[in-house]
Amino acid sequence: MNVPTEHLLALAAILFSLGVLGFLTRKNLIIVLASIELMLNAANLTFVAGSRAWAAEGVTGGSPLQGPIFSLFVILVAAAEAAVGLALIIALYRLKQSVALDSAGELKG
Amino acid sequence: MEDFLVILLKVAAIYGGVIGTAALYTLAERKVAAWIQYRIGPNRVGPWGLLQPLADGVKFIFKEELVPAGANKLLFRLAPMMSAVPAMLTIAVVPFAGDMTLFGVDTFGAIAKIDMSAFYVVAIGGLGVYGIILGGWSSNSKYSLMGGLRASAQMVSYELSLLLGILSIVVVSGSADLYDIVDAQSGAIWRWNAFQQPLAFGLFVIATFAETNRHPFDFAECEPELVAGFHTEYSSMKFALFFLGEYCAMIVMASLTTTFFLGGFEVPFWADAPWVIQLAAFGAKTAFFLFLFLWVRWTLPRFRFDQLMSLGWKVMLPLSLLNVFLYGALTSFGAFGD
Amino acid sequence: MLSQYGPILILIALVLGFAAGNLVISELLGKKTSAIGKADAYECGMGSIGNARLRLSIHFYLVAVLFILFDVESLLLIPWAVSAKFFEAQGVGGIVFTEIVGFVAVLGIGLAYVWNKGGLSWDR
Amino acid sequence: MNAYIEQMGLIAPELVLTALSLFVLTWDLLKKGRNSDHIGYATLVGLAVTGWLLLQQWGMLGDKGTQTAFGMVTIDRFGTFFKLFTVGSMAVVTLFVMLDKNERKHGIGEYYFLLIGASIGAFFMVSTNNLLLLMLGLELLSLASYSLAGFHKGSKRSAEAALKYIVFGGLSAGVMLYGISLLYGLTGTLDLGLMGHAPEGSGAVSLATQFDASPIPVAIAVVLVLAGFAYKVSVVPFHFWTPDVYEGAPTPVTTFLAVGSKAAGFAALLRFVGALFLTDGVDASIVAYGDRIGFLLAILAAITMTLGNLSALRQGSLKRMLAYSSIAHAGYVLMGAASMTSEGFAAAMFYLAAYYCMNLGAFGFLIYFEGVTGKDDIDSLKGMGWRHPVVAWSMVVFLVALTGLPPTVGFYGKLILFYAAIDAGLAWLVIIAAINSVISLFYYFRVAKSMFLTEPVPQVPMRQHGLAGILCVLAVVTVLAGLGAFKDPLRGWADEGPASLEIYATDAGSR
Amino acid sequence: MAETLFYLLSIGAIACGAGVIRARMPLFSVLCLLGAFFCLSGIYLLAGFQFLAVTQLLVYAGAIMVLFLFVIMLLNLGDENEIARQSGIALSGKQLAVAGTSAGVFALIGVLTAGYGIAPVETASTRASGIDELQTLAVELFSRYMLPFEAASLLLLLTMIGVIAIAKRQRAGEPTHTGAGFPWTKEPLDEESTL
Repeated sequence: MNVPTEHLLALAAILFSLGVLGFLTRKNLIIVLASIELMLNAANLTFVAGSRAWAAEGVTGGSPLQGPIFSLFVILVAAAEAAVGLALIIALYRLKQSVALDSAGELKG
Repeated sequence: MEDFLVILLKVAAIYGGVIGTAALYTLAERKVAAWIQYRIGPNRVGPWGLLQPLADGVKFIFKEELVPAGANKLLFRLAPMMSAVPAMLTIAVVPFAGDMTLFGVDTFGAIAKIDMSAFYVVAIGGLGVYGIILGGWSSNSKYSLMGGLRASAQMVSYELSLLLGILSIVVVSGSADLYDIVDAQSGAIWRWNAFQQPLAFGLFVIATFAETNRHPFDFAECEPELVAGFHTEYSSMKFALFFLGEYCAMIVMASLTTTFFLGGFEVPFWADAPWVIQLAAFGAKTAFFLFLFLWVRWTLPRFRFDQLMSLGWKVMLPLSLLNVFLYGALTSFGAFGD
Repeated sequence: MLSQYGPILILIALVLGFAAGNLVISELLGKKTSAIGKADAYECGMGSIGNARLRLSIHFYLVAVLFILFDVESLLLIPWAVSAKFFEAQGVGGIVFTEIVGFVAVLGIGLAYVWNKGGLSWDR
Repeated sequence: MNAYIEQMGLIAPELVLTALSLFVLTWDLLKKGRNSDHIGYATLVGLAVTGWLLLQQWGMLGDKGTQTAFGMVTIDRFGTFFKLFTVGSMAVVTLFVMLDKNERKHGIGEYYFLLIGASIGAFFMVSTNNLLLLMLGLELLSLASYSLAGFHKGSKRSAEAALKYIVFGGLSAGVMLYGISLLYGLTGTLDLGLMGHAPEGSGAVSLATQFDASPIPVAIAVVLVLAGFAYKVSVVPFHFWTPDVYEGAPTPVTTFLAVGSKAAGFAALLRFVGALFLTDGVDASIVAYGDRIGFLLAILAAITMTLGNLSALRQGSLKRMLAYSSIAHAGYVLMGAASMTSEGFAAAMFYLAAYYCMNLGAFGFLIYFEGVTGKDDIDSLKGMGWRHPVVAWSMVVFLVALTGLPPTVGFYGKLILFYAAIDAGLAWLVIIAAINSVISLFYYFRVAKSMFLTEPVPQVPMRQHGLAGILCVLAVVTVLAGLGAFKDPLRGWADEGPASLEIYATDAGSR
Repeated sequence: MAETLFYLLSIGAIACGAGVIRARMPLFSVLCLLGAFFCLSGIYLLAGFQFLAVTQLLVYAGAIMVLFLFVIMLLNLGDENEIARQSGIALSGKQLAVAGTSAGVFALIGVLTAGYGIAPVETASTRASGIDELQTLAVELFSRYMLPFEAASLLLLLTMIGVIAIAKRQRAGEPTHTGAGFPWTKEPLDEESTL
């Protein structure tokens, strides 16, 4: 694939911006979590782009495959965060029958 | 150019072959059921009812499309595709035969030969769960939803055993390429993984039954409780696609079991058999598992759902982990060294 | 890379075409009629009560979470599984296997924990 | 093989903690939740062993840090300093959990397990120069914190707090990971030492080189990573989760979040900034750039402390007040980082040590107070001074320390922070900080006033002697640590920290 | 061919990403995210990272998204019920425009970021593909990255315990543990399993 690294990075940046935008504009918690996943994927893509570029340069930066390994762990972290986040959504839903976080309620001031 | 044509030919032949087998398999299902129950089975369309699947297909196409009120129209239409497509994509890496020469082009008996094919099948095959869960949800019917959720919970539970079973095979084969895995089992019959790793073999076969939602684990359908499970509301070709996907998945699972445990296309004690013979050997071994699916369905009673989940998590998962450990230790300390 | 995966692309095109084509043909050729109650969800011949957007057991969620965690675990085992023989040949099989044992044992404790908490028992 | 074991020996404290966490979980399984006190004692013993190992390590460490576990972990005085305080604060939090009757009804084994897991994460965070392990440590800490914040199953507040925490935590993780990925792309390494100074043949490009070539990407990457840290230590643009989460979470957990988690975040922040921008050992061309980052941090520090203090003024709830006060203190600590000198870093470390003592005490008082009255508003404090004099006087000590008045450690901590900032040319920041200290006097004093100067409201006289004892000890420590005999060694320890950081950076360069 | 595919997948990923944040129903948002994952998986493959591509499919598409779907089904959040985040920084109207603009600017800066100071990659990926990559990865993972690898298992365990502690409900007044579920204990756990 003869795609310049810039294009991979641009794609990652756009995805990241979309994630941030989704986080800022959406109220639905599921979509908010989905936006966060999008941001993590942007990070992964940047790692892949960087790793590919450095490999092509013949530079290993202390150890080869740092990028992909980091990406693996990012995926792991994403899985863990999604699991806990969704568990909290379920827990709150059970207590309130809705997952609207109080705006003016107990936790504000 | 010729390479490309050969590839095209292979894709068409393998895909067509699998779809054709799936169609025949629906007939076989009924024939075997009839045989087990002392009936005759379909025998009107064509000789011995052989054209029955064709007639079914034509009928499906001309049947009315029903979309239940309150269903999500888009997802309702997409779900059958999402169920069938992953099952059909997994056949891409199944090695049906060894090296061959077609029209002067050296090639091999699979659509693609990739390094991580053993995990490709799990990764792609695991996506079939979306069709089921979305089909169940979008129908807006209680039976569908229950069936869909149950089926997907079951599929994810047993996918672990499947994955761990594959891991233990990969450990002793030292490669995740299905061709290498088959190679490792060539030669004598006791080199088949079924004999080398009986525990993994048993677990894998059980997991394939659960993965394909087949009896005795067919909680996706579970007729007495859930009418027809996630495809209760489906009709015509959409229903047929679900059906086709399920049968394709069974064929893929049977071929994978063959590949992983019964030496794939290898003919025992005949390492360099011509590819036609290899294909035949592969067909025969796969046919055995395909028959097993039917045999079990018409012989054994169905589990209860909680029993199924308990089996998956409390028996299959620990055993699979232990099995990986056992063979991991053996390999790591040189028992399988060459 | 693409040469390896190219045929799969062809297959994807073929499969998608087949699946979509079947659906479209059937939509076009199937007859359309309508009648009262025809589009209702099936409920053993009774009129359906409420809609199907019901809430279900938390166990489905727990199963999915456990699946994720063990899936990730198996995933991290894949590099080892592929290279176990290589490590053995390099003479470090034992050390690497110890690492694997540590890794899986920790999760094994987790499994025992969940088991004890009834997270694996569907019947209650 | 022997080298292998030797390498593992250096991370023995981490290994002991991991073993402890697994032991606690297994014991809890076998005991089926009964005898929860025993699990608490076991935790304390484990923490004591860890602390002892850390002290041994401190004794063995030279000025230089050493790397172990294949370069993943850097054992140096900086890290060990924070590890010691993490263990100490963990022990106090464990005691709080054991003594807090409200926490008894929840699964106590998991409670301890998650707390220990969080401190393992903190250990990794403070003692690694590798961004991968840093990220994993951060996530260990964060995930444990999310679960702990939502630990009170029946409580809506707890669940809401945890949900808010994880949603914004997820955002910050995403932002930070994106920043790290950019940093990796820029330098080709994940090692902070190599990022700061990449010698020939190391296969990496130092950030300074990249900064000369393309300053904007470097700026973006660094700011994104800093944003992730800022979230963890609740510095202003990323602080808004703090009051809600602190209020909703179970109070011992709040204590941990305010003390252990925040200090670990600061440690990682200091290490990150130090490895990249601290003067010695880093490529010279980036030092000027480091000053700009320092200026950014200084502005953030000013805003943070002002906003925290002003918001704390309006709070009726003691818990929320302490939350805002902890935001303000984050601002103070940030002053040290903003000065971009070893002295500033040492001051920040010293202040964090002081912060450990006084905030543990303040939150301990909160737990006591909640146990007595079941409320957490300042008005309900009336008469505490007369009914629970020991506890109330301890609280006064903590309040004095938090305000930064002599003769407590808080005063001295602020003093050296101010000196370091002035030395770094941040006099304006010191003036703002001084004004802020005066502002904080008002709301801290309000608590004292409520306890002593108002008529007592009738309440059930209930005493928790254990908790009172701990508070006493903490109060004594808070005072003593501000006096010569104990202050100077602590100061000495803190001073050695940044030194080991810098030397490590040079060391990595020569590797 | 590969380049065309890359740009197609990129467009797909961006479209799906936009779908994630524009979808009215959370279900469609999640499905769009799934689509984005597929596209990214393809891109990883094209970039020469097979294992990452498989990981993306196996974990992201195969597991995490299933979890999202399960939660949507369980809480019945398909369409009408919005689970809203009202406080915090959810924006609307004019603020949205501002946020959009700033995000656009950010994307632009991101494109600028591409000026990496290293030569653009003109050659195809030089790495050896497939098993060799996986073996190198394994060597790295089990030597240099041994500690993160073990820490990962701790992270997973922590998640497991955390999720059980949060999501599994006990009835009030019951001891935290009964030994139910183990084969050698008789009494089943008496607790509500439904939401």
